[in-house]
Amino acid sequence: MQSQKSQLSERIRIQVEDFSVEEETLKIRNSSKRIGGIVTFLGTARDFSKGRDIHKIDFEFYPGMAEKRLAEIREQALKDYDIIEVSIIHRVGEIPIGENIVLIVVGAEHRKDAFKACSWCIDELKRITPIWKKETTPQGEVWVEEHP
Amino acid sequence: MQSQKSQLSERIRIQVEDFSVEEETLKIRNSSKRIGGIVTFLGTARDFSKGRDIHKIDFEFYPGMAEKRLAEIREQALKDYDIIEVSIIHRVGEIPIGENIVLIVVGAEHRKDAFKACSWCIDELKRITPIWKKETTPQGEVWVEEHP
Amino acid sequence: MVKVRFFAVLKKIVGKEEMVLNVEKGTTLEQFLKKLEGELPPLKDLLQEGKILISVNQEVVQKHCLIQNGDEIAFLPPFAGGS
Amino acid sequence: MVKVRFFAVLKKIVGKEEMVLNVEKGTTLEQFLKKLEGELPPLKDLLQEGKILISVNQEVVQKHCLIQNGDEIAFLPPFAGGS
Repeated sequence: MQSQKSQLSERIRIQVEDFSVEEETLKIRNSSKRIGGIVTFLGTARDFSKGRDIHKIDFEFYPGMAEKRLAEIREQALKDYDIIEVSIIHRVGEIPIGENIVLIVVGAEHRKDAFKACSWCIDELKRITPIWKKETTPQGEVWVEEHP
Repeated sequence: MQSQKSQLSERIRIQVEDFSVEEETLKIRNSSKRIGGIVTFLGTARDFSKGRDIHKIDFEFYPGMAEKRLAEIREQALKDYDIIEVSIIHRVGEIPIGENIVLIVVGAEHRKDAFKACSWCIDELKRITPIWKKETTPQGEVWVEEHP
Repeated sequence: MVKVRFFAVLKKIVGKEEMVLNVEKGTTLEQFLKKLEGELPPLKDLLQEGKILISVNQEVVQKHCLIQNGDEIAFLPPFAGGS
Repeated sequence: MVKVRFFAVLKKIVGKEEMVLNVEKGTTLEQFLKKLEGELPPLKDLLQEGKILISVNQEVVQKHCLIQNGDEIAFLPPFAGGS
């Protein structure tokens, strides 16, 4: 039970610091020799959104609930798709333009399900995870409402 | 022209040595500040295929033609999908079980097209690129014919 | 006593991040919201817009649910994680 | 003179990787293949199976194409890159 829990906190993380795409990808790759295809989604901080220049992005989250939702997304993906492992990492706090925001890594025997599951996970993350984004533009601060 | 050519040889590579997922992802991320989503496909050497244990994998390719095909795939993807940059790297020679084989990185403003383009690129790579795979199993060597 | 939390733009609109309130036994979420709207007028319009989700103990719930001592009630504006 | 190349499983079946052959002006790929099948009997069955692609100067071509001096003709078994 202890090891299941620590494995989960390895696979599901909300953190201020940046993550290494390499490290996270290899963790999934090395989790099973059956893995033949890994699909990842990396979301990054753009400098431009809906016609506004963006100077700074800040993410706020609901501690506890956000991690719970990510864990539910991971479990549902493992159930619904023919995949072997999933990890989801989201950064919070201030994120400079150009830097990493979110990483989803899906490992599967075959690629089709890895693509489908990864795409589903990021859609679902946006839909149900209590994380909020504030963009600072020359006009001031805006809490973003729509999902791009 | 020179710089276009050297940029292309950066984005399209067939090589014996391993690649860094981190480095290749960041190259695409840093190629444009408009990039908000990066989808990657990493193909790795499984130890098991169609009921056979695999001890070793070797890739052979048609030098010149293979690179040309990968460059065509990249150009077509840039034309057909709303994406910003693509890179395709394939290893050849002997690849130990568990190691990286192929990496496709697609950067886009929005994720939907990045997913579609990345999935299309790997399908197309398998379909038209003159690369061959030899699996060494306890029963001997097999040149693989079917696409998994 | 229940704890009420506001996130993101709601902190700014409501002017606070948290508050602690008494609830009587048998109070539904709907009744609780009515009472809260009295104390925080800006909340009323927001809730009528229908964009705000309400969670009790980190689960999104329906308005006929009962509120209990020790519950944590949170007001969640539209999510925008992931990019 | 044209250069002929065999890849992957074909190297093993045909027993060689490359050969250099003379072609007369006006020879089509089809005529060239007939001649080559005479010299390399295992090739005949393989080509009839229809799984082998043939490229001339690294482009896959139709059988009525003319072969010219200096061309590189390659026999390509089914591809298996990408995983």
